[in-house]
Amino acid sequence: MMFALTALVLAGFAAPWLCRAWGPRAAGRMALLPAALFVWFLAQLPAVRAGDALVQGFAWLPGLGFDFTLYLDGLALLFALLITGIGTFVVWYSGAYLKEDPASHRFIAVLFLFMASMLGVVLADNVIVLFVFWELTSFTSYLLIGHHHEDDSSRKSALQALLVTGLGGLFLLAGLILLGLAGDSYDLSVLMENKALAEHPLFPAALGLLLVGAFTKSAQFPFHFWLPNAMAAPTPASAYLHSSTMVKAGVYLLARLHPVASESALWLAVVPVVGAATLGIGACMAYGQTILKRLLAYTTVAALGAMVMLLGLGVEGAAKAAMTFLLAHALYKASLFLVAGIIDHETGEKDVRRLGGLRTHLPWTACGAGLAAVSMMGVPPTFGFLGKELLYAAGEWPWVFAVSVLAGVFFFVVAALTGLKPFLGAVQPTPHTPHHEAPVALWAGPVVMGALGVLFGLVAPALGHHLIGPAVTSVLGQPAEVKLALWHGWNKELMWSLATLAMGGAALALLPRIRPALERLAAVTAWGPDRAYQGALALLNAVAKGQTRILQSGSLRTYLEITLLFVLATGGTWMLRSQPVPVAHAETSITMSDVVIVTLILVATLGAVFSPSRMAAIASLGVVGYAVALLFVLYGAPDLAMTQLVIETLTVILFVLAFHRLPPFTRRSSARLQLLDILPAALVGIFMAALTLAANRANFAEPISGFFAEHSWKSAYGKNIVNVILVDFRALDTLGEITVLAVAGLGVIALLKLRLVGKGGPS
Amino acid sequence: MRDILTLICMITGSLFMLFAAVGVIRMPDLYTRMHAATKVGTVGVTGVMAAVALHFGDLGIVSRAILISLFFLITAPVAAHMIGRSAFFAKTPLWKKTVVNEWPDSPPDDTSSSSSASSSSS
Amino acid sequence: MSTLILRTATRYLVPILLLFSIYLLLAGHNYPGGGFVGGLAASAGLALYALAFDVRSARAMLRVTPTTVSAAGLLIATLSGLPGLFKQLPYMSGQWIVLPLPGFDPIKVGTPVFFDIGVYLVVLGVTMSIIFSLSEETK
Amino acid sequence: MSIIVGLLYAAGIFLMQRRNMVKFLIGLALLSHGANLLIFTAGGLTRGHPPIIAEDATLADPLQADPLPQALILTAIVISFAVLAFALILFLRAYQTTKTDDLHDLRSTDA
Amino acid sequence: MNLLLAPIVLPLLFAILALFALHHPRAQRALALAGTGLLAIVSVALLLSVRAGGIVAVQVGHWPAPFGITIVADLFGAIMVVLASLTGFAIALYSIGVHDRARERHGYYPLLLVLLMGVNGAFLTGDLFNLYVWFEVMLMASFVLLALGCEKPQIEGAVKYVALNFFSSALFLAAAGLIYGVLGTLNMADLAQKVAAVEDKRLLTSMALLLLAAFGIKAAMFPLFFWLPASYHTPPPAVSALFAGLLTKVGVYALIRTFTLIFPLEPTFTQPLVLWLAALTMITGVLGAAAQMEFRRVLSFHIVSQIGYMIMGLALFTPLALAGAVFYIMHHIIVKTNLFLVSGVVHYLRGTGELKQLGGFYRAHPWIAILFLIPALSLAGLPPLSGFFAKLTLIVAGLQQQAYLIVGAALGVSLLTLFSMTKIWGEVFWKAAPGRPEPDAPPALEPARLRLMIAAIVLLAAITVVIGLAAGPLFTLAMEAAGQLMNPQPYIEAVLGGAP
Amino acid sequence: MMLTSNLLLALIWAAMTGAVTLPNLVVGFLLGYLALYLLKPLLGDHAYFKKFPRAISFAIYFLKEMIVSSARVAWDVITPTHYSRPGILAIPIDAETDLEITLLANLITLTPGTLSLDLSPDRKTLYIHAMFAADPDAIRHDIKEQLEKRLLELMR
Amino acid sequence: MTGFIQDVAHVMMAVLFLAMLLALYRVIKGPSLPDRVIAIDLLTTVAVGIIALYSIETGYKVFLSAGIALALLAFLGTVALALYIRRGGPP
Ligand code: NA
Ligand code: NA
Repeated sequence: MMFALTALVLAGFAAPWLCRAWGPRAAGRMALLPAALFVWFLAQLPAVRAGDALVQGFAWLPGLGFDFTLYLDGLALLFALLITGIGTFVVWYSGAYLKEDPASHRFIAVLFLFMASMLGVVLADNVIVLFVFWELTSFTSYLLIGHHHEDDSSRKSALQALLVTGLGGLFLLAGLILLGLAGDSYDLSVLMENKALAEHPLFPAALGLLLVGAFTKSAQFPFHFWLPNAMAAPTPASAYLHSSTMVKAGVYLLARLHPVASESALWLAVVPVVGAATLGIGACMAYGQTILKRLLAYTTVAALGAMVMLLGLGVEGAAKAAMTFLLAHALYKASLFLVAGIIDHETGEKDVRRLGGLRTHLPWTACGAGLAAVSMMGVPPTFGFLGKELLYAAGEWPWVFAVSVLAGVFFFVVAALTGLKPFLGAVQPTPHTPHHEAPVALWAGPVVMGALGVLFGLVAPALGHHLIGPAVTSVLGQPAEVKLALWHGWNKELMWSLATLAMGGAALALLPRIRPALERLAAVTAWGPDRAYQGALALLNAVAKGQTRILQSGSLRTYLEITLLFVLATGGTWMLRSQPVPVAHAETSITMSDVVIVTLILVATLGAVFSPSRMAAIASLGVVGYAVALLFVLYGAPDLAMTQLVIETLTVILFVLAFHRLPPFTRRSSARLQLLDILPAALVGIFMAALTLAANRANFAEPISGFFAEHSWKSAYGKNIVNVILVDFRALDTLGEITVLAVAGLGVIALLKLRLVGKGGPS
Repeated sequence: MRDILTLICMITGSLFMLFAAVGVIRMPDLYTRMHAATKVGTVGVTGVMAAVALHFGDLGIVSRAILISLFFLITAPVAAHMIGRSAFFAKTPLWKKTVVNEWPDSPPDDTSSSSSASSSSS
Repeated sequence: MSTLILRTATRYLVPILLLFSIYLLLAGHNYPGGGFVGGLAASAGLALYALAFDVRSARAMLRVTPTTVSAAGLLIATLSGLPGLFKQLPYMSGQWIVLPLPGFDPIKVGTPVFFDIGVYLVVLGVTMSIIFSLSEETK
Repeated sequence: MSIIVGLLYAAGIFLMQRRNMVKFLIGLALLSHGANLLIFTAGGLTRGHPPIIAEDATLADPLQADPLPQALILTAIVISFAVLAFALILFLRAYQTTKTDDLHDLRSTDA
Repeated sequence: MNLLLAPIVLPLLFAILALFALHHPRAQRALALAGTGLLAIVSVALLLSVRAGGIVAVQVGHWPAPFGITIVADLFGAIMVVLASLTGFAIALYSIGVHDRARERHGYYPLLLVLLMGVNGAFLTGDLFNLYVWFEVMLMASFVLLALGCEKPQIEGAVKYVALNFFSSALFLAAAGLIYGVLGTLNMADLAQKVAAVEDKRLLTSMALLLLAAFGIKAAMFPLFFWLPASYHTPPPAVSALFAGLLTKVGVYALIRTFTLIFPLEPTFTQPLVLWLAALTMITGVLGAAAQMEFRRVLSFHIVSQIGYMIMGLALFTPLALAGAVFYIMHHIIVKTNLFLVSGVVHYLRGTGELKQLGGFYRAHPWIAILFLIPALSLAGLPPLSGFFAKLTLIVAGLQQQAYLIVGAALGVSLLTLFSMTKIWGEVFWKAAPGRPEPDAPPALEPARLRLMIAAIVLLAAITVVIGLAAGPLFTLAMEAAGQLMNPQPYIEAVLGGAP
Repeated sequence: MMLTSNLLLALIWAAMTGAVTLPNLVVGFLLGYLALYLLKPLLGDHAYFKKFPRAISFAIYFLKEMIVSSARVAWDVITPTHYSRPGILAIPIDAETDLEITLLANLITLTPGTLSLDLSPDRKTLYIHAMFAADPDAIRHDIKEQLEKRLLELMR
Repeated sequence: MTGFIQDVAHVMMAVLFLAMLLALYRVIKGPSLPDRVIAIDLLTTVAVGIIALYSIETGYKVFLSAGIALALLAFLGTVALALYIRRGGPP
């Protein structure tokens, strides 16, 4: 399995070169890889059926308990076969379909990566491995949907798909981890054997999150809207992603969780309802569509809803129906999508109403389309018929049954519209008229898959035993035997199945008449989730802009004030809350000189603050500096005093030198604003003063400076202890400091001498 | 004896500086204030330095005291000259009782600095 | 605008300032002073020179660019930490040589002294860069 | 002493809230003074005993001021001088480039 | 043993040499490349030796701790040094490609090297005040680099950057002074012991909160980040990239170091506070980015957002969470630097960073597109790139601690990050190039220069991929580093020499 | 030159006696002066020996003037009424070299009631501010005849 | 006697501080820039005096170095300010 993933990834990376090397034949040759993998997976069938799941893995993030483990059981195998099988045709098809596209090699590359991701999802045993591949499918599908990236709507659709599935991915991740925490293992195979898991208090939350993840991926209501929009992708991508594989990842996940989760109340309450709702909505929306691909997309939504609904019922019959329907749907839907692509490719027409009579020019295509359509319509003896029968059989509740029948009718109509109508009847004029059949690369897929759709109906018992059975076993978490047969006698299901065909025919006939009503319905649904998505984006934009306008206002003053408030709100309130601010001033006895210097600093500071003349302000600043130096003298710090004096003088000189290039003070802030500004300033001042006082009084430990006094002369040969600290005990500080100085010097020179003109950024 | 001299120097020096400060407050215009600040201040600081020299009496201190005094004696007049000159150019008003002003009205050019253009002329 | 009187006085003052700065540098290990103040005093001298005369002559007096001075200082300071390494001691371990001088106390020369010289030069160089380039800046 | 620290901080911050560049810079300078005095005070104040070993002694006077905060402040003084000098020139340049000394007008690079 | 100071002294020496060679651009470039390259080698060697032999410490000047300054490397510190050095090397390479003669003549490379020295010093020092000094070294160099060239936006950005960072430094300085005042020591290990011995920690907490604010500003934490989006997009791209990768992380490093070693977070007040700040940082940052339409502005706001994740790792305060933070930092430094480098290439090629005016890069330069996608998707946390593992670890840790709110925030923010990255992708790469060519578009880069720039990007992208692929071993490393952080006793013993 | 020799002798004396203290240096200086004076015939008739006493007397004169002038200003400061009648005067000077002019200007500043403000561009006139300028010519005379003359004697 | 000298020094310091306050008044009040400059000049002169007296009071000679530094630098500051006035002064 590991090699399968590796090979696909490598093929993806190699695709651009291979395409260049092999030219137009590249895709055909590269399609052999998935084909070979298909064969390999097919070869695993006997073992898997026998109950020997294939396990592979290696240690990955041991500290977190995540190992890279893969696990191939019946469910995984069914999906793997779909992925590689349909993948083969899609790759082949793509080569021909995108022959004229200069970026086709990129498309094929991403297609392979997508294939690898999808395969990874279904093979993953470890939840994180599952998530990794899950996200990769989202992203690769983003690239595929956005293949025509110079088109605005294409980009928008791609983004929408990414965001919706990405959102789901987040829920999924949280859910998977919670599940792991609840079950004390991150391996699905272990978790799903742990029946007690459902009782864990974390389980409902985990399940809820996982369901959201699954629903977004599988386009369940209310996240269904992205899927039709994703039709912006080139047709092969649509066929592959949106019919047969990626969107089924959600279904896969539900199936995977089924053994443990299907018992829980949440599951039973939510999953079938959501599935049914999706089915209904997908069906209604589809009726209003005339664009071939969109029509198919809505039926996909509906079909996914059906599968989800079935799995949500939590019973064996439904599980069987789900798996069978899944297989059938994959086959016919892939075919129909590919056919739609051929039609578009050959005629340039997308509207189903303007298509007809193509059977003459496109016989093979018509053949594939017809086969797929009959399967989709559920005409016996196709596999689609079987799927529908099981669907009807699974409906234990009347409402499920009703919904299922409606779905059947709906599928019939759509199949007729997409698979039959373009080929039957009179030839209609299209933008360009096909003169000959499309290349085999294009029609091979539809024909083979359509044929299989019919064939599988004929070999249903064997299929049920070998393929569906093991899958259902996995879904149920216990051995299950699936007996598929075309003929069960004249039972209720058969009756309804036939009735469905009749109703379908009627609906088809009535369609042109009810279409306007349905289109109106579509207008109503325009207010639905898609709107919500747009609204969310707009809201995000508005919130972002508003927040940025408020926070990142550009005003240095505001920035500073917020910062001050932060300091006050954390440190300040903490201090107020936790201890009385000492008020007594007991640093040392206050002398007259202290009083005078304090007065000096006070007056000079006020002068510096309020002086209307900048020279007076600078002069006052100088006085403050000199007074501080005097304080240093008084308190036994001659070195400091000297440094302070020199620095202060230099500062004043610098200011003075700079001044005649700067304008004089002008009053900018109103008196009120100034008064307002005093408050935070004063509060911070008080806070710092209180802290200083507290620090001055408190001593939790003896200072280390005794060492300096002792060793300054003895070991460092200096009597000026401050200097010895600077050049010896803590010389590294000083080294850093002179580096700062040197850099500042460099900076000043650069600022003064280097002026580049430019509008910002590189020049 | 030395102590008494010290005391005298110290007290007169300090008082002179005080007077200088009072002068800076009280004198009517800039130029008269400069008289107070420059002369009286310098004498004051020299006196205090003399006191320091006398008090400690060792070479290092005496030489430093002399150095400081000398420095003040050199710099104070130069500083006063610089300020006075600039003040004149800045048109700082004279006291109303000023009796005579022989300074030409047009500021003299600094042509004497022919060899070395001053830093500000750039 | 400088004057003759200022220039003349400066001629006599600058040597005093420079001498004083060197005194501060060398005495700094035992008395107040050290590389910082020393360097700053020296720059004060050069700044005065630049004010009284002009920046060009002050630059000429310094002979090398201020940046070179500070780079040299930085280099000396950085290198002064290395000798200890040869004795398997950590970076910046002080190494001292005692030079006996007949008749006087022996002179102790150590790497911290060189470090201080480095500091002196950096301070000098940087202050000069700032003052020179700011004064040269045309209005 | 702590009152002065508070005062210097308050004054510095008040000035930094002004829109004029020069006022802002003066604020920076006052704030640095405040920080230096804060270290000085927090480390404990000792009057009149500099941390210098007497000429005839080999050990320091036990009464002496704590030398370490002094060394720290010295470093801090020099660093804040470097920053202040740079900031001054930067603001000068800002004025020359933007033709305003109003910090409130310098908001083109924000969102 | 001597290796420990090399990450500090080596760049300084090269910086000095480059200063002497200020007017010889070739020599400067050679020195820069050699200096950063050597630095990278040395730091990797240091990391390996710490991994093998445990925490190492050097008492600078041979003065015993806590009296002198101790330089100490635990795994976290050593990892940070390696990252800084690698980033530095890439930036040097890129800058040589940029070939900006004017800036080179005014000390660009020495500044770069000094910045690295400051950053490394901050990562390795064991002394609180020395940390302040290294912060200043780093900041001063960054001030100059930011303003170098004096273009108008540069200057405007620099004004805010300088102003707010100065304030932060003042707070840090005050806090260091206060802490010395009450505890009488600056050595961080010694402080840890002495703080632990204090019963009534209320006063100390006030001081610790000052440090929180100071480092919070440097780290661009909410609500202290304003300087970053105002300035990071203004200097030349290589400088932006360097800042984006390293500077805020030094703040984060300091936060982590302080609040694990000296003032371990307390569940009563500081821990919930920091947790809230982390969440708000993430959210406001990413929303800020959502509102931007300029390449580097978007990226700048994302730095803020991602700082939130790192702080989240600290705030959860479990070994796993810290490992997550460490891993996040490892990943982020490389990735963020690289994104800015890519933005630079775009800028140099088209002369603008406005998303509206860009486009067509996917068609014209598919390689640049891929080189953008790797870091961009990694940033958004797309598996299996490096960012995913970082986020994963944090989310697992958060869920383990039942911190559901912050996990929710973290997940939501990662979606919005993806949104931003796809916005850039859509506008710059996917969208068709706007019809009218820029009237004053700069000439296309010479291929040789572009190749050097791309080489730097490829190097970092390769590291990103390797971090993703080798997530297991690197995660183990992060776990070990986190273990050391959560149990500081070995650190204290290494510094103080096993003193009780 | 001579001064240097003399100072050197003082230092040698101090070194010989092994005590570099101020009194010792003063003694050394005086002894050195004496020695040099004795050697005068050998060294040639040097102005140094004439100038040294003059310098001493000038210094004493100057100190006295300075203190007196300061006292006068101080008196004017502390008494409630201002006696001063200030004015700006132009003084023609004979001093020529930079040093002479500077010294003169400085001395004027430090002596009674006068303050040098500026030098005319042609270096011939010094503008001074006088506190008591009721009789400008008297001040001019004082400066020229007392101060400048003594100074120039000393300098030339 | 030495004790007495120190006491007197202390008192004289008070006198000088008073002088400082007076000078400061002029610094703040102005009115013209040169007025402020001479006031600052005097302020530094007084400060040198204070430092000198303080070294007498405490007996520590080392403070005198600060006095020298101040003396040397005050001049520089004054000259710079004076030159500034000349260059145009306060516009
Ligand atoms: Na205390
Ligand atoms: Na204390």
